Amino acid sequence: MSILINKNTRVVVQGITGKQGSFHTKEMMNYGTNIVAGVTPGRGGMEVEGIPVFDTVAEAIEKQQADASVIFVPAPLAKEAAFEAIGAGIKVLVIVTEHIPFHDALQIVDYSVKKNVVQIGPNSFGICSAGQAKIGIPPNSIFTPGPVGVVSRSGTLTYEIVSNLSLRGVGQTTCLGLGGDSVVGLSFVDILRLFEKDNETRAVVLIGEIGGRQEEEASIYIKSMTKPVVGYIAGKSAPPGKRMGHAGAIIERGAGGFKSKVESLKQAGVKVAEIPSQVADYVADLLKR
Amino acid sequence: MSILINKNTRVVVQGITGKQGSFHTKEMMNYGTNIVAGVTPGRGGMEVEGIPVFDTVAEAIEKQQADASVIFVPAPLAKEAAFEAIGAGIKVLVIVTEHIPFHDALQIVDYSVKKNVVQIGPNSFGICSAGQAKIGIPPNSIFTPGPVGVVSRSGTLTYEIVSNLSLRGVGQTTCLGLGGDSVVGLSFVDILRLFEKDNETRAVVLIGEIGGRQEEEASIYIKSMTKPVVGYIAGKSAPPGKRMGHAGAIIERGAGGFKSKVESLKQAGVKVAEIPSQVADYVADLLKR
Amino acid sequence: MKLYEYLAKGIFRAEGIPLPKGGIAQTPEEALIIARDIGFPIAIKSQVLTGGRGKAGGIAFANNENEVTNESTRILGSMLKGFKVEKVLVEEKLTIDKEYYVSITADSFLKKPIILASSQGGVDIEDVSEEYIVKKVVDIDIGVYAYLGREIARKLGMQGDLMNEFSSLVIKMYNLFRKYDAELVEINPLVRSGDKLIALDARFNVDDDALYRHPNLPRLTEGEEWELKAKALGLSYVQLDGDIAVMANGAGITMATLDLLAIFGGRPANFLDAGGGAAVEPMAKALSLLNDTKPKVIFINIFGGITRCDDVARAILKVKKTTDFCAPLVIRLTGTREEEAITVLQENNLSAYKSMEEAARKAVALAKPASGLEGVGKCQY
Amino acid sequence: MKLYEYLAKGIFRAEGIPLPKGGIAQTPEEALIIARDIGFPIAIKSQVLTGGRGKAGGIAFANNENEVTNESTRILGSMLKGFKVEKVLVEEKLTIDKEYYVSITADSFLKKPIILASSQGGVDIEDVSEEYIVKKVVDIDIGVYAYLGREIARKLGMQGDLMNEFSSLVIKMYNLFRKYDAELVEINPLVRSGDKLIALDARFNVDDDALYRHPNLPRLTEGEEWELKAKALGLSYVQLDGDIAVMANGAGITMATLDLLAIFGGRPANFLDAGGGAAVEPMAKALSLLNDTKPKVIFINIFGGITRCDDVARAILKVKKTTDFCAPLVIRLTGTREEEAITVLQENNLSAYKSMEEAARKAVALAKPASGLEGVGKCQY
Repeated sequence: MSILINKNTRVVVQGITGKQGSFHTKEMMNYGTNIVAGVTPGRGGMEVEGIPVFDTVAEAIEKQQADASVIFVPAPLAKEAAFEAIGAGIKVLVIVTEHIPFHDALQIVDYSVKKNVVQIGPNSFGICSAGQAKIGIPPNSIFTPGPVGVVSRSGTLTYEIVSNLSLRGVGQTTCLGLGGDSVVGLSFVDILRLFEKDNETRAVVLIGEIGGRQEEEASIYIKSMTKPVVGYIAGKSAPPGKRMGHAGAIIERGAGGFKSKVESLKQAGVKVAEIPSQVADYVADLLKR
Repeated sequence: MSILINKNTRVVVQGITGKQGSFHTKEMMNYGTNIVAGVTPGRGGMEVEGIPVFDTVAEAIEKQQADASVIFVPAPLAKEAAFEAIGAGIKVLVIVTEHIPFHDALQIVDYSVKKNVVQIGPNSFGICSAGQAKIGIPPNSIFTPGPVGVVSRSGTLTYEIVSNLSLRGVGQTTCLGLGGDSVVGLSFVDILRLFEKDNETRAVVLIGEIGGRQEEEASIYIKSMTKPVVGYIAGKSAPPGKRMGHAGAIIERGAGGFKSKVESLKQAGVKVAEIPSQVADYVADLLKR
Repeated sequence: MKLYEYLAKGIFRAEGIPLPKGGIAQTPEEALIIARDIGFPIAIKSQVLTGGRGKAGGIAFANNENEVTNESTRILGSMLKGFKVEKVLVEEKLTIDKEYYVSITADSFLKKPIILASSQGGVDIEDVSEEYIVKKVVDIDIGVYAYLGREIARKLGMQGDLMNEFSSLVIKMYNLFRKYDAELVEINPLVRSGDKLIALDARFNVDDDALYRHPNLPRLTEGEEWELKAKALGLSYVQLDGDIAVMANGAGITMATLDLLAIFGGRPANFLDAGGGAAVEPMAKALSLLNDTKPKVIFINIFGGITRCDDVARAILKVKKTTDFCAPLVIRLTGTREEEAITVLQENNLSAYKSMEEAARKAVALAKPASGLEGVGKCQY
Repeated sequence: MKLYEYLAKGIFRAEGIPLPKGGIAQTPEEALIIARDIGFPIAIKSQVLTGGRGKAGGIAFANNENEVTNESTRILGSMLKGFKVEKVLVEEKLTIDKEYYVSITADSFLKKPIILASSQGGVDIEDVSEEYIVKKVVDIDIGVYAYLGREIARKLGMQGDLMNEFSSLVIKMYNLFRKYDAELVEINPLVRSGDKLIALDARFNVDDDALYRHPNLPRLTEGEEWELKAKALGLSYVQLDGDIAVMANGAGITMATLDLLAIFGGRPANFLDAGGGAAVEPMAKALSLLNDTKPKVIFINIFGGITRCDDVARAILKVKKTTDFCAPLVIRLTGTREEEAITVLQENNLSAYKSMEEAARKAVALAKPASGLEGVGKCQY
């Protein structure tokens, strides 16, 4: 089992003819993802890695029944690409592109909500249902199928932790990156709900960071969850007013600090790891019970 | 029973200090409508017919728990008034104002759908749940409580037909005017669904006219209804390309003609009256069975 | 409000929509100057607000200066489908490789803007079968981006540069649709001439209710005589070809009144909605207008709701005092202040029906030549 | 990107937001000219990109020409919270009847623009208790209309004309928020002076990712030395006050690395995210920059995913060839092409840790004065 995507998910790659797009198309295919189409305006009729390229997402849906899309197009064109996917009827949309103006993201999110689209990102590593399908850019090698759901705001830190989990023999149902920007499609709560409902998921790892208040909001929901949650929050040593790489990782105007997040999670019964490698320890412990 | 509004509906009148607004506030109160507030920017603190006036709809909701609103403000300000009501959390919105640019109506409808607001009009006579409450402008004298739901695109023609029904002793659950403009919030189908579900409604009267295709779309739904429908379509003698008073009443580009509407309805089992007075005859017959 | 082709094209040009070279002429001399400037062959298109100009002889072609003079002389000042041709648009005559259709309007059932396109251009869209029509609904809070245009272009069989050109054209059309509160933005035919897409014709209708937002748009001055007069009075009026003048209160009931007259064998002369809740003064003006159209019968059908029947009665008497009615009045009044109205009418030797059907039958009977009642009115025909 | 108060006010003024009279001065002479033009009393405000200017002595008032000269001479060229004051804004000193706060930003949880306002103006919004803060979420496809402003004004206790003035102000602020891709549009305090609302201060932050859409906006040239250098290289860098320089790949793991060092008792000198999938060249540049900051230890923490560990090793060697590392390197490498990387490093007498924790402990140990290892690097402090 898994959430949101599985081996039957039919994926279109927007920006497939670009460097990133073509590289990750191959990687996703290597993982077993059912890539059915690519879209690059003006390149209809081409093939990339044996995958047919179309001029529009609507054509990719019409001819290849795509139901998910991943966006690799450059930031200035990403809003239009997202609108195209949402408008054409894509159900799961992953936006990998970084540096999309957040005013564009506000509009993308709004349209996604209106059209009931699960929109992941911008600036997300994507989503991987272990052993089934990967939409996005995380390394294929780190995932192992198993009972843990992982949801995170960052990329490499998540790879580090998932890798630890796999090395300890703790596999994953689905791992999902919400995206590091200040405005992204989903929040922790949305994904926690799905993991709570998913039969195969027995525990959840939540990897948060400073900035915003979604960890605090997640804590409220976690109180009602039946499944255990292990957390890690990055940014303990970050000074206020500074953007720590991610556009969303900033303590400003008294909000978004480390302490409030950790305390909220702890109050909700989350076991919060102090250093990344503890996460796998905690999860392994929990699953033994 | 009734649909959408009843004697407990708490109504705010937007534009209450205007000539139309104050006149119809009194008329609605005379009918028994629970008018709880008026709104005119800059007139907060006034009273009209004993009803407190506020500067904003949000204040009317906060202080008087209003859940429905009726708009009497002039056309150039109507879009903003509608946005205000929808944004503030009004659940049923009646727009009486005529001559609102339809591009504004497109936006109002879009926002209503997004916020799950039942938006009636623009250019609607409103809605009356007989014997309980009236939001809008139809004459109070014509309604009688009873088992017939009435839905229409026009005003006076509906009064004529409802009056006939009442004179024959055939009462109504709720009578609703969709509005005569080309773009309005609800279509026949939306209201037919509600009448079909309403326990007290035993038969439905549909008063259509030339223009658009909502009678044809309604016919598709009517096929699945358990309750009998009597119809009347105005505009049999209207020439194509001419707007017959209502912005929405025009046969153009081969669509919106009388014949197509009558035939669709008949195919759906609707008894279609040729002249207005037949409607009451047909309904009375149906209810006798 | 409909705009003349040349005005629509002026708006199109400002938005960057590709058009044939051309200019507007009011005399054959002007037409010749423009034609010389463009070079031959040229098209001469009469500027009237009606479709089917080609079939009616309102469009001509010219291969030399003589032909320009002859054709523009023939067309200018002529009557075309009831309209006098005051101006012609003189345009280059393009080589046409393919004709398309594209329009933007609002779909009243979906309540959203809709783009219609077809690869069967050059004919009325209602004559094109559904399978050849591409429809794309627009989310009004998103608008039109290139992908939507590409998607339509693809379905029209366009590729590559043509696809992009079409896409950019549709974005421009949508911009105009929104910017000018348009009811209809239509290009038919949109032609491919070589590797270019060019708008050969242009239709642009603007929402009357939104004209106040567009003070710079020209105002329509062409139309049927009585329709223009009614418009000036702020009345909703449509000229028909019968002999029973009709006034009712409300669009629906006015339509129903016309239908009833027709069903009973009569011929309504007009649609005139006096509006709900109209007062004495505007109603009197409406009645005077009807009287001026010199019908055989004047039929007044009022269901009094907000409209008070006694106000209607007073409006009738007001007109009667200053003008003789040139035709018999058939009055139907019911509802608010009905009794007061009847009293007022009776005091002035007028009567009213209570039933719409009875009144309509009477009006039809009075208008029938066989009724022996023709000439009852005092007007000359 | 943050804009100086005077630049923010320039943008506000163009939008019609009411401001105090004023002008910008780079010398006491210029300040005097502006002050004479305005009349006394005046305020002299140092233009630096930091809050709390008042408390730090960066804002002065003057009642006569002597005071203007004295105060502007004192402030101009002085250091304020680490920033040199190059310019002062000379403004009329208003009579303040009441101070409000109002700002527009995006709420990252709600994913919508949000307007915050308070009748407790003049202090930082984080110091105002929740009950005095009015929040209004904006639907981005609707925007801000007068009613939203009126509703906020009501909650701030405003009525009548003041309500309308506030409402129009909020609409203008929202227009700027959208037009300039702003992160923050803030007026604190917004003052009522008599019957007028005036923006006494102005903050305006623009989304760096959207700057390409605003070629006419000035570019920030003020900031910490290394942050500006890193920015020029396109790197995500934050200066901290420790002695262990850090480079990792990814924002989250870089933050986690800093946290780990701190937990183990170390003091990170910076945040530097080399990015996911960075190639040899940019990584070498990043490393050189770190070396230039003369830390006690350089800690490289790489989890190879898309980033190849052998590329990291090559980047290290590339720097080593041209520059001497001034501090010991602690390298942690794991993941893609880990073995190739280790081989490359060993060939050059370098080694790498596999575990992030072990490596962090080593880096902390090397930086500790008590470790007996200080001075291992070749740099002079």
